[in-house]
Amino acid sequence: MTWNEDWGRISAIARKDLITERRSKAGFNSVAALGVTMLVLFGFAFGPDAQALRDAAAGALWLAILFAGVLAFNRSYQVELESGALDELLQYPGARWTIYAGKLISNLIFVSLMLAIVVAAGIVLFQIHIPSAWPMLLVTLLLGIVGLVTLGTFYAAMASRTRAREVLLPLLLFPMLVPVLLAAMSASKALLGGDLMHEASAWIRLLLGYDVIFLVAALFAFEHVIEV
Amino acid sequence: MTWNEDWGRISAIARKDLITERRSKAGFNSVAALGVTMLVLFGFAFGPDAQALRDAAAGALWLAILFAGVLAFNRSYQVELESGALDELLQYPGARWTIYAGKLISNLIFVSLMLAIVVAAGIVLFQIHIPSAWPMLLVTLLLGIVGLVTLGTFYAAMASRTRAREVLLPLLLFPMLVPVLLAAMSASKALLGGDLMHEASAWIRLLLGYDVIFLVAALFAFEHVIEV
Amino acid sequence: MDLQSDLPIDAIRVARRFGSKWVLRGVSLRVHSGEVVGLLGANGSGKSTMLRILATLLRPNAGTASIYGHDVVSAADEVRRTVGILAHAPGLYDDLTARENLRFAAEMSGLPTTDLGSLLGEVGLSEVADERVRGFSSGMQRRLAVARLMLRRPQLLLLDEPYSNLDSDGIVLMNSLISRTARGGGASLIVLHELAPASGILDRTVTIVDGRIAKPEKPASYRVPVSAAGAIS
Amino acid sequence: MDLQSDLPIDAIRVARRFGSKWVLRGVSLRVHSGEVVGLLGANGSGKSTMLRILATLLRPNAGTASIYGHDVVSAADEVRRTVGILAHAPGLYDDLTARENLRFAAEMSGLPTTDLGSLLGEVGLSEVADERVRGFSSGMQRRLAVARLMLRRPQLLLLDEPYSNLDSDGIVLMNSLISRTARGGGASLIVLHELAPASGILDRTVTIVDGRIAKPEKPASYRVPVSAAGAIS
Amino acid sequence: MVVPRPGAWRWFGVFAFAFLIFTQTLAILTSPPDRDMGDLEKILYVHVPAAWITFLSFFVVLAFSARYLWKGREKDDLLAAAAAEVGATFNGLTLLLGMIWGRPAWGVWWTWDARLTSTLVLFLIFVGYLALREFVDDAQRRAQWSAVVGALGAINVPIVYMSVRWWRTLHQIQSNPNTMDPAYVLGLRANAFAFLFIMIYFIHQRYVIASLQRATEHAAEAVALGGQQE
Ligand code: HEM
Ligand SMILES: Nc1ncnc2c1ncn2[C@@H]1O[C@H](COP(=O)(O)OP(=O)(O)OP(=O)(O)O)[C@@H](O)[C@H]1O
Ligand SMILES: Nc1ncnc2c1ncn2[C@@H]1O[C@H](COP(=O)(O)OP(=O)(O)OP(=O)(O)O)[C@@H](O)[C@H]1O
Ligand SMILES: [Mg+2]
Ligand SMILES: [Mg+2]
Repeated sequence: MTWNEDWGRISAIARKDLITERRSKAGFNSVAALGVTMLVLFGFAFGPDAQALRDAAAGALWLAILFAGVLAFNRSYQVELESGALDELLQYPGARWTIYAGKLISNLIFVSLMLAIVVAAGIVLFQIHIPSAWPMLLVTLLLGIVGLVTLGTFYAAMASRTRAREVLLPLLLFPMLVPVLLAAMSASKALLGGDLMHEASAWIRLLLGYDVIFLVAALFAFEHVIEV
Repeated sequence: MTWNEDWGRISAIARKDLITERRSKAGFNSVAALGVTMLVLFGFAFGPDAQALRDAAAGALWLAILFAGVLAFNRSYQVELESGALDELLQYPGARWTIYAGKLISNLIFVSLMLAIVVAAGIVLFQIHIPSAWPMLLVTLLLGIVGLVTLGTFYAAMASRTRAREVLLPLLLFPMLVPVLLAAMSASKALLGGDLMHEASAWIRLLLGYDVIFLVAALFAFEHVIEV
Repeated sequence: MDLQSDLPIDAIRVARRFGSKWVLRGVSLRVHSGEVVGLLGANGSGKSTMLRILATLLRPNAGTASIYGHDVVSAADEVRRTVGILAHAPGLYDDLTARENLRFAAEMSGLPTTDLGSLLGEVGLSEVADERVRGFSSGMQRRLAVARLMLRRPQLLLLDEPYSNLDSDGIVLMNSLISRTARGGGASLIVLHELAPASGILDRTVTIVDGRIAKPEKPASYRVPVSAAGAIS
Repeated sequence: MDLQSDLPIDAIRVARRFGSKWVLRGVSLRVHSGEVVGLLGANGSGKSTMLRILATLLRPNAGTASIYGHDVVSAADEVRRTVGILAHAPGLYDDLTARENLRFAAEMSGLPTTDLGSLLGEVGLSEVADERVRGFSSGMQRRLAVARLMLRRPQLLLLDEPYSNLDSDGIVLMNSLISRTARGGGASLIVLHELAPASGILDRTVTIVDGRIAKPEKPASYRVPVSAAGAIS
Repeated sequence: MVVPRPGAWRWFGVFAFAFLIFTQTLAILTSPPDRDMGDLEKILYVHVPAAWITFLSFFVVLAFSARYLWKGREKDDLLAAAAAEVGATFNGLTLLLGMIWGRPAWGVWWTWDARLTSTLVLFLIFVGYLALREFVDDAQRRAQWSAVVGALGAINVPIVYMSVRWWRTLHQIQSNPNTMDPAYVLGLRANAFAFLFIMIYFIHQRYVIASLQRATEHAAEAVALGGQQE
């Protein structure tokens, strides 16, 4: 009941998920490679014109992260479903939002690491010039993945327990994420282009608003989702 | 041993997979919606300029099919792994390539239906003008998905039995598919653009060659993949 | 439920359906402190469903059940503190080691994580304590699940065919956990098909027939296995 | 293997390791036509591993085994025609109905798909024949797996704890399948912890200790469960 | 659970459709051709009410979903589901009519403008909602989950509404009676009411069907649990 106990649960879940993730996916190497592969595919699809590629860079980066992220979200609950661990998890007393919070943390760490690799590859592949306002770019990236992971972890709690998880998760998640993605892409694009119109900060504020609203909503709603 | 028996097995597997698919995904409605959602995301990422979008259309279509296809391939073996059905499947006497052939057929039907929906949505969303050489375009689409499904079904047999299937499948598959995708995208693009340089037919021949080679190779190699 | 009874299990006309099929049609069951009760019934008669309802994993469609006076629906959290369930599936994480699985359970229950080693020794898994559960045989997984139960020391044990996959040492272990719980004032409800391994610790049995507990006076239409009939007579 | 024996099971010094751990360290086992042999051993001793090797699902790292004279590695296809395994997991498709699962098995084995109804009746699943397996209780799933075995009528049955989850009717069913197979000149190898349900049909038992079959003269270090000891004496 | 009975509602349905025919005829006959679009303008009387009713339906989803989460009554879940179905239908209609309008008016079926895209996204969100209901078998779980998804999805309605103001769009911004030729105002208002009646009728009908299904189940419950002593 106390904050201390809750934190114990949150960190136990996050740690368990990260260990599982590390052991079951042979490190981040494969995820890194997958991110890069996606970027290469986007390069094929929308290249080879250098300017067109540079215009598409922000979009390609975010889509690569999104598609790879969906894999992680579903996976994070599937581990619970194998051999009935979810029933066991629900048997522990205490507040249910801690389960969400734990998974949120592990997914955030996972997706951040993936992002770092994908961005590094993207800079090379799409010939991105790092803008002088790179701290802002970093903030954009972080806020973007917070939004992505908040909603992804939440919807995966439902989708992964249905018969159609592979289809249902993107179906529920992608439309809800459109504002986050749009804001993240637009802000990134503006910053990469030198932010001549000073529009980046408006997008970043929008992003922040989204993150906060959905994080709070998800923490409250999670109980209803996991309980039944 | 006879062709008749083999065909019985192939059709049994294909039918079972399609029944499972239909029951567990409640029709193609959701897959349709997912395809459209992906196109919308591409529209955001690479729009809103109409000409840029039209240039990107062929790439976006193929990528949407690719990403949705990967879900289907993994799924098609995961059904076997739940509750140990694969062991049972391997217990039946007879040639093993029939398992591959059965899954190939069911995946082909599934991906073709998905393709039809995605293409229809793409025509509207990306303002594609249907070229007069549309029969050629149809041939390109069919050859493209044959290549995609041939390799996808094959690699999924391996990936789905590892602990990292969600990551491993695209990681193995995407690089191998690059020639197929490149040929399919280039041919589609040329045909959509009126095929002024008459380059489409060269790409289509390449596609056909790839399909045949990989289909034969996969049928032979499957035994070694599934046996252990 | 104005009058709170403090019985380990007090279920009143619990009913549950799946789709339009009524599996439980009014199960009333009381288990007293110190009792070990066997729950029998044919395949598909709803025994696992009943256990899952008592463990708050499934809600009844009608009727009420309370565990030590706490309602399984409205006071689920309190119920979870007192109940331990051993289901068909072991509920372990395949990619964690035996020790890590136990540590996770301890952390989630707010218990100290020392002494896990001796617990693993008790269930005979010391040698594989740091191996991943993925490679464990079915009996080893079940032993680990038993260790997790022993760690949490629930007052009420809900055991779904606890002896399956266990060898004779494992059965002894299981029985000692059950009788230790009973001596400490707790209780157990055990789903069984074969009474032999539980002979000597069962106080009584009840049988689910047609979605209800069969009347004890008329012999249950469910036949007790031949080989076991002697064991409890 | 110059001299082909036609024994149902003829295993010679079969060994198997996982990683660096040797689970089976030279199991030699012969089973004759008409025999029903129990395979005992503590949890994790390698019983399931042995069955999987005999069923061609796993290859031995050393030693050879043949089923009716066919080597499990080099003549796997012939072995598969004569062997039927019942594993821990039922190996069913959750989204198919009971009948569809049987039909699939029949088609894959090249058998006629008529008469599935009566088979389902025999195992007591007529009422749920057209319901999806997803909602089946553990015993119902096991009964369906038994029906699949009955459909294929293998000469050699490899059964891994076949009685778990089965009620008394199910046990009778299982035993009648085993003895029918034995009468028809077939054989069975049954992994067991609890001998009671198989009393009356077992011809003899062998025990895996330390990765080998324990010598029959010195009583196995693995203790036979108390309650069952009487049943086979 | 009380089963709603038809009767008066049948007449309400007849009235709603008759009223729609009347208002459509009225609007088409009375409104003058637009100075840019000519008679194309007449699609306005279906496109715009459809869009408004979309918003309203999803607001109803939000209201009943929230009440379900609060009170947990099955009735609210059924009503939310009915409203979602009706809303998604009108949403699809808005898109379709908009596209039919856009072809002659803008020369394209589709363009990636914020209003159009956000309307499409809203549609996809509720397609997801309906898919979720399809995929979950357990009634209680379905109710609980779809209440959460429906409430979160409805958050997007204001975004669609405001999209024309927040972004520069090809689609026109909201007008109000002051900025609008009075010749159009009456037709639009009347048609909006006609659509509203139809929405109410549809939601009610869907709800009745769902309740009847539930009622059969509850009747079966009485049979299944009946005849017990104690
Ligand atoms: C697929 C294409 C279209 C979509 C998705 C769409 C969507 C919408 C929506 C959601 C509204 C209601 C918004 C509100 O009341 O603020 C609306 C209103 C309206 N739309 Fe469209 N629309 C489309 C195409 C068109 C076209 C082609 C025209 C005409 C050239 C048009 C003209 C209008 C007008 C006049 C209104 C009423 C605005 C007002 O006065 O409040 N729309 N549309
Ligand atoms: N896939 C695997 N990977 C790693 N180790 C394995 C694997 N399968 C089995 N083992 C190991 O082999 C040993 C024997 O396993 P097996 O399942 O054959 O035991 P068993 O005799 O059937 O036990 P039980 O009575 O518990 O079912 C165990 O120690 C187990 O850890
Ligand atoms: N999730 C579910 N969906 C649909 N039906 C279910 C579900 N769970 C259980 N059932 C049905 O409820 C009935 C009882 O199942 P339950 O698992 O409680 O039986 P059981 O008494 O434990 O049987 P067993 O001895 O075989 O384990 C079965 O007919 C089963 O088909
Ligand atoms: Mg059960
Ligand atoms: Mg075993």
